Amino acid sequence: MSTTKQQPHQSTDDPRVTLDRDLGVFEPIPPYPTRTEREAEFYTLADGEMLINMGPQHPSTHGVLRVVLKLDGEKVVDLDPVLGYLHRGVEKLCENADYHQAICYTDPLEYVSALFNEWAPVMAFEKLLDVQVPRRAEYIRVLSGELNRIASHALFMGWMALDLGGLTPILWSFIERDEIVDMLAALTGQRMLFNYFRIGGVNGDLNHEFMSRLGDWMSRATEQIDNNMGLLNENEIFVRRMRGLGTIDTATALRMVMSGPNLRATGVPFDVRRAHPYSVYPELEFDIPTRSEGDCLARYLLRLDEVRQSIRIIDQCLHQMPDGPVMAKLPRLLRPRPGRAYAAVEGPRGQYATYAVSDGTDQPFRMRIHDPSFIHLQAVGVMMPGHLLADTMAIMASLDPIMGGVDK
Amino acid sequence: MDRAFKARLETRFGATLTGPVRQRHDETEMRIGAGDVVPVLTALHDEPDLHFEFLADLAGVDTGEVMQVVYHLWSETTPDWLRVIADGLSREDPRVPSATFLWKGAEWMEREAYDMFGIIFEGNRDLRRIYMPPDYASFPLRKDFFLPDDAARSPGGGVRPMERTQAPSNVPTTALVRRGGA
Amino acid sequence: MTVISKSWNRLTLPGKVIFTALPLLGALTIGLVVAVVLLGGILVDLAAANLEVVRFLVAATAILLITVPTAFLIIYMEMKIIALMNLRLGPDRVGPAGSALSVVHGLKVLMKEDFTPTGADPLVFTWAPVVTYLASVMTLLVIPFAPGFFGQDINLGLLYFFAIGGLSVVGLLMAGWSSYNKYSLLGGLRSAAQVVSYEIPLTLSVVGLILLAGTMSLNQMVENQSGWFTSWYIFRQPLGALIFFIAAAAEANRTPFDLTEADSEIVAGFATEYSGMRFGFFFFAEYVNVFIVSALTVTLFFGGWNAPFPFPEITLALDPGSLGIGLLLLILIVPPLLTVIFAAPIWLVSNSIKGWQALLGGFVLANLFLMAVIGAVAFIGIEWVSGLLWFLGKTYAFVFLFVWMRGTLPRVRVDQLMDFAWKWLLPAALLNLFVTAVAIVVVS
Amino acid sequence: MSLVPGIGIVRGMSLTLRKFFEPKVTVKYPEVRLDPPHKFRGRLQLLYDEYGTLKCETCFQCAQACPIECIDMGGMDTRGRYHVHWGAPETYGERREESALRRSGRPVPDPAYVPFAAVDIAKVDAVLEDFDYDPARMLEILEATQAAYGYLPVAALKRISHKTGAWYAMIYGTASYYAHLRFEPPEATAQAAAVLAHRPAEATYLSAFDAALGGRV
Repeated sequence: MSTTKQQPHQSTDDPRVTLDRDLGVFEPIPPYPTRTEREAEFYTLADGEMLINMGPQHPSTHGVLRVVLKLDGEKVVDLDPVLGYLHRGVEKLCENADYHQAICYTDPLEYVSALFNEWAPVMAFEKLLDVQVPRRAEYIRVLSGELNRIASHALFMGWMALDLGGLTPILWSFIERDEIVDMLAALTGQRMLFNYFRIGGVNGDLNHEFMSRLGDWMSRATEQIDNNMGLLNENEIFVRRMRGLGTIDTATALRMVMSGPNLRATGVPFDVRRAHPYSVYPELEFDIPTRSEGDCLARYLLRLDEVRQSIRIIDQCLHQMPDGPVMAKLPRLLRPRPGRAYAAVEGPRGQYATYAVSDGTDQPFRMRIHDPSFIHLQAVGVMMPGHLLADTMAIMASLDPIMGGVDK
Repeated sequence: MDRAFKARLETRFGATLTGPVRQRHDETEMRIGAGDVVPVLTALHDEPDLHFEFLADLAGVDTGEVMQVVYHLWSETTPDWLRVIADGLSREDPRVPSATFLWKGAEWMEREAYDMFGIIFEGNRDLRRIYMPPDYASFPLRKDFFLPDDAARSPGGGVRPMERTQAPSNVPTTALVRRGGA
Repeated sequence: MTVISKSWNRLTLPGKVIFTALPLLGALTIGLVVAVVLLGGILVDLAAANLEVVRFLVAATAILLITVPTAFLIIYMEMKIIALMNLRLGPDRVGPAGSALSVVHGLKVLMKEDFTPTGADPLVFTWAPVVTYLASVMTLLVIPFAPGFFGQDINLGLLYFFAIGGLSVVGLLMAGWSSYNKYSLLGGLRSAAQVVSYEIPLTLSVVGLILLAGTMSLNQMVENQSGWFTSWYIFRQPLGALIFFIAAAAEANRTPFDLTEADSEIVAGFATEYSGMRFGFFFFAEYVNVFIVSALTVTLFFGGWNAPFPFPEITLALDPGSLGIGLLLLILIVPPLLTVIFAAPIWLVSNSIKGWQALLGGFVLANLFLMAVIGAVAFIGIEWVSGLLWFLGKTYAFVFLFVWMRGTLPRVRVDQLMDFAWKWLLPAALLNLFVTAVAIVVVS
Repeated sequence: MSLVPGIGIVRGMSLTLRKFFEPKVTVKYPEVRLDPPHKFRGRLQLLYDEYGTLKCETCFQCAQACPIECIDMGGMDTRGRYHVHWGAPETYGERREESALRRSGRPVPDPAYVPFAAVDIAKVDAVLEDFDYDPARMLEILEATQAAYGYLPVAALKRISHKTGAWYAMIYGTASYYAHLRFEPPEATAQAAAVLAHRPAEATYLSAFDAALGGRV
């Protein structure tokens, strides 16, 4: 194997690292010699600063994120997120699976909004295969996708409040999410990792159980959301904590290549559904809510607006749903001709994208998965310095990263 | 497909292109050499008639013969995704200038490409492993990667009995590289 | 000899324990009887001479003992009420409506490993929960539960309360420092900053009250508020009461001021490295604190054990002793009669209920009825029963309020907490004091 | 945020108090069980369609993925020629056949699976009639069956299981417990008894068995 030469260094697994100490107590950060300019800078402490290790076993780091914080008192000076605790090598797995199987692997990436993880690779493969997806299938995709977006945003709001110490909103959100998830279970057959989108369509048409649940939910959704959100939106403690927290301006947000609600909260109306339309979104009417503050409150309220737009889209989908098949005619074994395809969808967290390279066999030659959580977590490094330790998790939560997506 | 955009790209970057500008579906693709990444990306980002503000993706690719770095860009001046392929990086020592001078957010994507392919992004201040353990020695998404073999080369290999070498020693490495494609 | 050792070896472990304990207990009983017979007179004389000391000892023991059920009850309330507000059911498996769950929690905590981390200062680490727990328990000593039902009537009761209440922060600081954990340290320091800041508005908010009442004895203050509820101090010191309540919530580390154990920020604050019963002590202290703060709010501003309106004086001209043999007959006749009376409708209402089942139900109902009657008589006739009930009722209403707040509000940030204490509460408390003083001068 | 400070907090508190009295969403699980949706794919059981045929596609993905290899199954290969199976060949032969029939519409050969020999069911039916199909009298039923056939054929045991409602595994367990009940025809048993009686050397033993069973060892 040809590699660039790496400097030999002591392994973190080497028992001598921990055993060759006189004391029973040692400072575990950093466990290895620093290798880059930035790392050396981070792990050099000025007077009065200390490093504190947050996660991966911290009660509120969403999943298995580990952040090394450099604190001055309680003020965060700098931080270094450490990833890889949930790394499964999905891209490698997809390269060793055929095109149908690859979709299942992408499902559990962002387990909160699994449909969008399927959507991007499915679209990329359809481009590779030049498949025309039936319109009914596209409408069903949009319908279920928007439902999943609402479910994801509902969970976001609960988490946001939980990280600020509120115990109740998370459970109300879960109730809300559970209704939608049950609905999607009736449609797709699974509650969390739906595995519903297929290359060329969807797996199964709308059914009666789903439609009755959906109708029931739609009749009270807006009212219920408004009602429940009264708990937080007017709460002085909540608003005062969120306002001006983790502010990021438009230029920086673009430099950090943020997307989705986090970018729109800084005033950029960039939404893949409009910026680069796909599926049947051009036929649907909806607004792209933006806010100019770019702080946590803006991101929170923006998601609330998005939920309302999603309900609007679902309503239109139900009214415009065409008849027809839900699956294109495809051979069982897919062998796209050699080529490259890139497809992006607008998920609840931002732009999910897949870059697929085909070499003419039945397995993708290279499948790159672009995940918004990964990008947004990086922006934490820009937002957090200067804030207090208490706000780290609030800022993190306001970007809504899912560690399954971050670690791929 | 935006035919006019293809013509625009060809006139603007005619000298630096190493392959034809291709278009398929809603994507436009241009290939450049690794040395031209900085001027091309700067021009794409800054010039008002191009104005590619949004870096949609940055990916490393190992074709089996060469390494590539693939940038996907979005601009409001064209309905297409623009794919810029920095082609022809050697597999022995893949080096390409970093895009962090334009998009700070490319830093982690470059770290990921480094972690998975060993591509060195010159100018990235924080080019270290991001997913794999810091003492890991190989690059998993390369086409010549076997898991048991390469993990055992890491210093931690002796400690983890699960990953001891079971490499098929009689199989030449190159036989596992699939040909064709990109 | 061999016979004894053989039979000893044959015993199981409980048998060994019992066989050892029985003679010991016998000897102890005999010794005690002998001691009482020999020293009884002297002891009674001694106790009579030092009635205050005996009273104090009894009160201290009683108060130490009541903290445990109090904490259990409040923990259960917290679990259940927050669950109901969350649209969950909460505990519902252990005991009726899950009410024994907190007891089970307590047992679980007792059985867990007691763990001291490497690098901790074992002495300080061990004593920190004790200090915290004692500080909260000791404050209970001055709270008047009912007329004649208090630990100690100190004429500087309020001052004592603040002095001892401030002591708990020492325990938290000890815990935070000795744990050898940065989160613990942050939690300890946060609690120090918080308690010290809120001590000032807390104390200042009641100075107006002290001016008004002219005393610092809590008993005297409660006495002052007797009669109609309009004489409660909340109506004369509304601002003071509000400030007191907010500052007291901060003192007790309750939401929205529970920064010291903010789980989403600093894991569990000072208690991060604690486990087993040492953690249990912190946990108990926290909930006892909730009770104390509620009790003090009630005592100071809501009339303590006074009913909101004066009851019409009902004197029950019933002296059980005067009935003589009639009392015995009553005791013999009334319970079976009541049982039959209550059993009859149960038996009549359904064919499927057998006679003995109806009688059993009737017996239970009759007992409940008698208990209700006796309770009602005691409530009307005995002063401290009604006082205690009123006091506990009001106190648990405030406990409910605290739990309710916890179910609703997110927590504030450290700097906001400090801002609020120094920029809002302190000036408001001073204003309150000023207005009260001026009013007193003007009125008098 | 409204102009009056604290009004939002009061509103939130009133909202939680209202929820305090609202009906709860918790499902008390072991007592109350919700039905999964009709399309739910997470069931750990084989599903049948409205005609009673297996819905399993026999794709082997589940058996391949099963980490403890507890799934064994069978079906027919994609060209419709052979049975293919995953797991021990003697188990689930019937299910394999059913699955193969579903996919090809015809019986297909399976070298790994030899179905049990058919016997005259009337005899066992008569025995069951005598004993009133009572699973509690299983031992008597089995003895009578053995008296009727001379041994306990698998087909008869299946029939007993089907008619009495007792599990096949239970009947098999009962039958294998008692020494006087046998699963092989008496001639095979006699042969084995003769071999045992002679206690010859290993090679003779094997060859004797070989001869007795017609080259199947």
